[in-house]
Amino acid sequence: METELRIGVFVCHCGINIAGVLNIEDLCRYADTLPNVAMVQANVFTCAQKGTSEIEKVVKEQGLNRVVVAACTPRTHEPIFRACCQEAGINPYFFEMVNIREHCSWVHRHNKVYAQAKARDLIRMAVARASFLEPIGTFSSRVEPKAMVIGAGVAGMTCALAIADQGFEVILLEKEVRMGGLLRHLHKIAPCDVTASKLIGEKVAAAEKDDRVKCFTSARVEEVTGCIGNYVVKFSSGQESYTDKVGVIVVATGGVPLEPVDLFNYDGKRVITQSQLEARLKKGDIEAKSVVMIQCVGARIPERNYCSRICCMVAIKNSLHMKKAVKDAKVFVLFRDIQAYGVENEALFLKAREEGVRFIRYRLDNPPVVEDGRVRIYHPGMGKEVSLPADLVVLSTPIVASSDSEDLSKVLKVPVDENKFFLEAHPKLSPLDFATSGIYLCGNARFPATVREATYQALGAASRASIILSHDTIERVGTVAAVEAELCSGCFVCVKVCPYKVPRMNENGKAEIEPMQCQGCGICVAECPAEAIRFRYASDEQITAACNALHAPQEIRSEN
Amino acid sequence: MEEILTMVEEFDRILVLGCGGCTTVCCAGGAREVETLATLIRMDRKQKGKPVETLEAVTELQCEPESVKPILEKLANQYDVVLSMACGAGVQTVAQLFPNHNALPALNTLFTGRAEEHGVWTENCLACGDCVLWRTGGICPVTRCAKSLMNGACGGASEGKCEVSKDRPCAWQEIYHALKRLDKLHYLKQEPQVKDWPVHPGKVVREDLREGEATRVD
Amino acid sequence: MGKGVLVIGGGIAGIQTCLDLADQGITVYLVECLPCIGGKMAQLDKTFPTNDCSICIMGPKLFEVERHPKTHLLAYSEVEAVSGQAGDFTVKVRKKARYVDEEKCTACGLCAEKCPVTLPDEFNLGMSTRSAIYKHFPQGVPSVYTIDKSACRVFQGKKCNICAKVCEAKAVDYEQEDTVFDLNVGAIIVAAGFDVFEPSDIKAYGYGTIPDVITSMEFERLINASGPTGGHLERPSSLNTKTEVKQLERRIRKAKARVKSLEKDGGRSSEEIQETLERMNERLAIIRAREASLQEVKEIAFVQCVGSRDFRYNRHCCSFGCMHSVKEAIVAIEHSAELQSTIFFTDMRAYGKGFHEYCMRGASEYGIRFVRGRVAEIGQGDEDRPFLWCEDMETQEVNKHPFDLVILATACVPSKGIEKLAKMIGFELDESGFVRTDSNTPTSTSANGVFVCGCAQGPMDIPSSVSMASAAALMAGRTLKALG
Amino acid sequence: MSSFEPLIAVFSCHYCSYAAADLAGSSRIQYPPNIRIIKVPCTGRVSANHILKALERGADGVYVAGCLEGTCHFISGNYKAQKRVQYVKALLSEINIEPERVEMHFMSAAQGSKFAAVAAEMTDVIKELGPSPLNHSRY
Repeated sequence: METELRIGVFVCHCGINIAGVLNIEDLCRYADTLPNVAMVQANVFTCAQKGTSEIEKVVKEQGLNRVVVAACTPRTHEPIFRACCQEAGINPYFFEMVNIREHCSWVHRHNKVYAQAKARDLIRMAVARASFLEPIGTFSSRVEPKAMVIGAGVAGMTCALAIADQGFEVILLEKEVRMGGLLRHLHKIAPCDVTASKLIGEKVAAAEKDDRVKCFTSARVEEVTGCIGNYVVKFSSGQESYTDKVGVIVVATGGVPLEPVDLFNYDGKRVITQSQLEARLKKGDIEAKSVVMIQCVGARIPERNYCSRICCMVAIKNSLHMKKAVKDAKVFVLFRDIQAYGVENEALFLKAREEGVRFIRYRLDNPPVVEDGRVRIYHPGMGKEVSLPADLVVLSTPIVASSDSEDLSKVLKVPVDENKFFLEAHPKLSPLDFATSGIYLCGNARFPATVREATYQALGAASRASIILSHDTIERVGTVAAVEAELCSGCFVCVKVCPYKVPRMNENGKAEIEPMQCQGCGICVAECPAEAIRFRYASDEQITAACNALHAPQEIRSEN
Repeated sequence: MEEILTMVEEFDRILVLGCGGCTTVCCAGGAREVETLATLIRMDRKQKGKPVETLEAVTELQCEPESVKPILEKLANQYDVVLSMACGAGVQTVAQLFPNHNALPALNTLFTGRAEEHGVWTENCLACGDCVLWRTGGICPVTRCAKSLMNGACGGASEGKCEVSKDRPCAWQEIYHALKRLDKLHYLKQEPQVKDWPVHPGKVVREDLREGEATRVD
Repeated sequence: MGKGVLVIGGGIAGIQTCLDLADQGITVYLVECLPCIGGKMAQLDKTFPTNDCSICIMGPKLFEVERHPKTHLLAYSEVEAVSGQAGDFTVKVRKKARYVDEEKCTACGLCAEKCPVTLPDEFNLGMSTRSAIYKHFPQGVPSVYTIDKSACRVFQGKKCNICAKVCEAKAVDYEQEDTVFDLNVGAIIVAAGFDVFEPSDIKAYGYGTIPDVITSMEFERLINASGPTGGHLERPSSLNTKTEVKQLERRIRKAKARVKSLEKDGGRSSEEIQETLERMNERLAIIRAREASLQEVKEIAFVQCVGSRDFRYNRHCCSFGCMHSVKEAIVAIEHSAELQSTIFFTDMRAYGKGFHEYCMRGASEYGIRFVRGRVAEIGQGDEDRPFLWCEDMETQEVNKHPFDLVILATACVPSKGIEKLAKMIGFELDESGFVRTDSNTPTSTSANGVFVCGCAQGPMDIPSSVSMASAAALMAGRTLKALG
Repeated sequence: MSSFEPLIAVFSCHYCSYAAADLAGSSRIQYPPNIRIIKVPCTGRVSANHILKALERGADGVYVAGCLEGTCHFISGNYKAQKRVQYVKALLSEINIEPERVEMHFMSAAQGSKFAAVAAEMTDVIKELGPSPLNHSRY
């Protein structure tokens, strides 16, 4: 199958990061003595353009079929060298990287002798492992040009309409009887004072009118199988249940305001929540002369250790509407930290103070006390307790994850964080993707967000989804496990042990692993009693070779 | 492990022979366990300064001579002893086929079990030869009742647990609930039945499958 | 849909929107005025709330922008004129000459070593020096060197050519000219980012006069491994002392050499050189004494809302200042355990995912002290260590706090090129100078077919910029489909 | 025997402990140079045989470094690894090799200092135990 093994070893100086501690020439001389090594080369910066083009040139000239690079961490630089091997014409997985920077020169600066011995061992183990590397191809599968959006609040609908606009069919599921989410109950939206119902009404109408968007209300997702490009989703809407194939899924299930049960003796009549105040403002039946709002009710406390981002702005908006609705009404806002970030929010915060809304700070360990008709609070400015007249007390409660977010996370096999909000792939650089490819998220389901943020997160998620839908096939790298039927004794161990429930028993009693679904962890490979599962990416032979090369027989360990 | 080490003490070339059938399914004698045992023996002997050479192989089904013969013939003179990781039947098949190599059992075959969960197997069938599961709602009193009573509970159970041990449910109470569920409670009212225990070692002959002409039955 | 999309600005927002478009099969032209892309995020050491090393998580994306078949990376270039309308814009782009052939340059760095010119390095905010031929930052993409025309001796008429001689790849080419060309695109995305507020306007804070008062960006460079001190945290005042010692030593060596050469050829009058030599030696002794007495940084102060939420400068809040300071306090304490950080703030704005918990951990595990109060004035106390006057709004006391280092969390102001772009392309700015958008269509500017994302639209943290970048990519793609 | 420098094999998972080793490197935390890291996609990939093989081929100690409980990228890989390490410890004591030579450790990608601490601690433990009985021939 393969002609004779010809391994190329490239040892990197990495400026002085490696060369400052390790003797590179000695490593090269040593590497040259190792079995199957056809060529050794050192260069100052292997990862720079000069280094990679050098590798390409040498691989072609010397006809190398394996490449070992001794430099820094593969976690960041492996893709670069894999691409370079590909361009040089060999399979990108005929490449093994050994870390002699973070794992050797940087951490053993003080005893160079042992660091040198360790580097030689690490290179020997990498060369041994490289001799058993196997080619890995990619395989592609068809992409179903259809998306599913779960949750039809402002985020879900914006996303669904955006994907439909890109020319793809969308299935839009809504748990409630009517679409619209939180906005249906709200009065006005800051800062541009659009009436909420008008805004959401337009979106609902557009969604219903657009024939590419199929809306299902009182719907629930029953089961999701398959993977990116072809998810098979079983869902029910009312009594009927459906099964459909979609390429991508967007989670926009939103969140709900916390019901502040027995906090500041909340009774829903005289002590209400912001959303109840909005409902009254919407109906216009409000005549309270003096209103006291309390921020961070049930938020930024050890049990709920997050700031819900938008309740300050909701309070400020409502305080302005209170001022307009009731002539010379007195409005107090008792806060811990006002989250009026950015340009618009700060401007609105300023406007509220100009309109005479009084902001008083309180500390978590000395909260205000709500009594009949008044609220007592220690005023830091005056250094003593004051009592504020309160016909109405409004509690700003945080947005919490909707109750069924955890069940949905089990069905979709995607994680939720400790506050039950969905956990994105990377908090900074991929905030709209899940770690599982092909599933995206936006809006309050990820974390509380203003309408503006929910809108651009929804458009962003639509963009991420369109990347997949705009191609009719999707490539997957073959770093997955595969069962060798003749060795398999059909014992179901792999079926039981796989955390993703991927292996299935096929009709002739042998286990089978669907390449598209396998995550490549190798748990089944190590558990299978018949050792019948091949794992080219980290095969038993490779690991055993590394173990065998742990200690070179002729080199006595204790020389120092 | 101690036992095995003493067993193979005097041999220098050991063939560790796994079986691809039941002992693989219950993770006792598959290719992985063969490798583990072989490594452990080598490590132990190396410690004692008496290095040993180990050979590792796995038969498809060690209780089937046709599957054992080719392997053992191929490795004919490379081993002095066979350390078999099959069930008792497998060990004896090897012993019969290759009398001049003794076949040593690496496993103590316990029971024909049922996998309750991955890694947990329980004894449910004693191969008593006279199955009563049809009238006990699928619960076998022979193995699940401590005293293997055939006709009802002994009465010593408390809160549904057998007097023998707290975490062992009383088989007959389970049988009662099962039959109630299947509303076959009348089975309990049948007159007591005597168990027709078979003679050991049992042997089954299927003339229709055997070689040679059929013996005439007139 | 033949036409592509123009993205102006190579920060994290520009990079994300460019990648999203390219992955959808749309051709993208990314224009960045600096020699390398990466923007402000590339200057950060770590990012909150995960403490990932900023350039490590950004590196792969930089590579992808350069390598993606659908992207045309136009670094060190500027947009000069824009005409046409949505679906059919003609954009005049000037690609400034690097005087280095991008194809040949292997970024080996030999030229920079040999270049005699040294001038302040903008990437390290002037705290370290670079040569006339330089690479913007080590991991920069495109990884090629650039000659700074204003500093290079060749362009001042002197005969130098050292870098051309030294360069093995023969990549240096002094005759290279700016190239100007037109691009025909269907949509434009403005991702011009923001600028850091210049705090020297606030006389009371003494920035510029007191060496140990620095901005948070400068602090990021100080603790960064590829920064001026290689990541070792040092007070700028001790940095200056050390550089002063080095310079003096170099001048003394030169003077000694001249004295020797003068004596050798006939002992002409070398007295006055002798005198300057003595004076320099005395000066050196004094500074050496001061250098010996420098101690490690023990106490750090973070002053929040410098130039933000302030009628005199910028009314708006910079959105990430609080979190930025908490992160820097944590990273500083990770560098040296016995360090104490104090943050002077008005509102602790930790509103994002995981932010509040991050601050709580900062307080409990890292012992960060939070003092609620606006810092009034910063002065220089004994041993010219900075001190600051502040009223603690919890206890109403006004007192003086001495520190080793004071870090100003400066405001986020619109980038200086945004007005020019706005006039050129014809989109409106809001009264704070950021790009005006409507909250229903958050990425659409007032000009049709022109979109915005990232801090060009308003101060925001990295996750919001990235999400908005994807949104802008979608809107641009939609314009192309409809009109392109 | 003070000059005895143990050789310790470490099975590190790509997402957590390998990243922790990188962080220990980038923060320049020094630790004894006795460990040799073998990278695996997940500690769940490490089987009992791999650990035994490492010991047989000259390692004086072996430890498997997986993700913190509940944060394994592959959900339960680290629990599987822990179970297998316990199994190997039981096997080792049956052929009277000190079970302390094999250990399971958990750390997150952000715990560079913990990676270094574990490396140092394991080196001391193995130094205490002396060379592995399998390697007597070498001393």
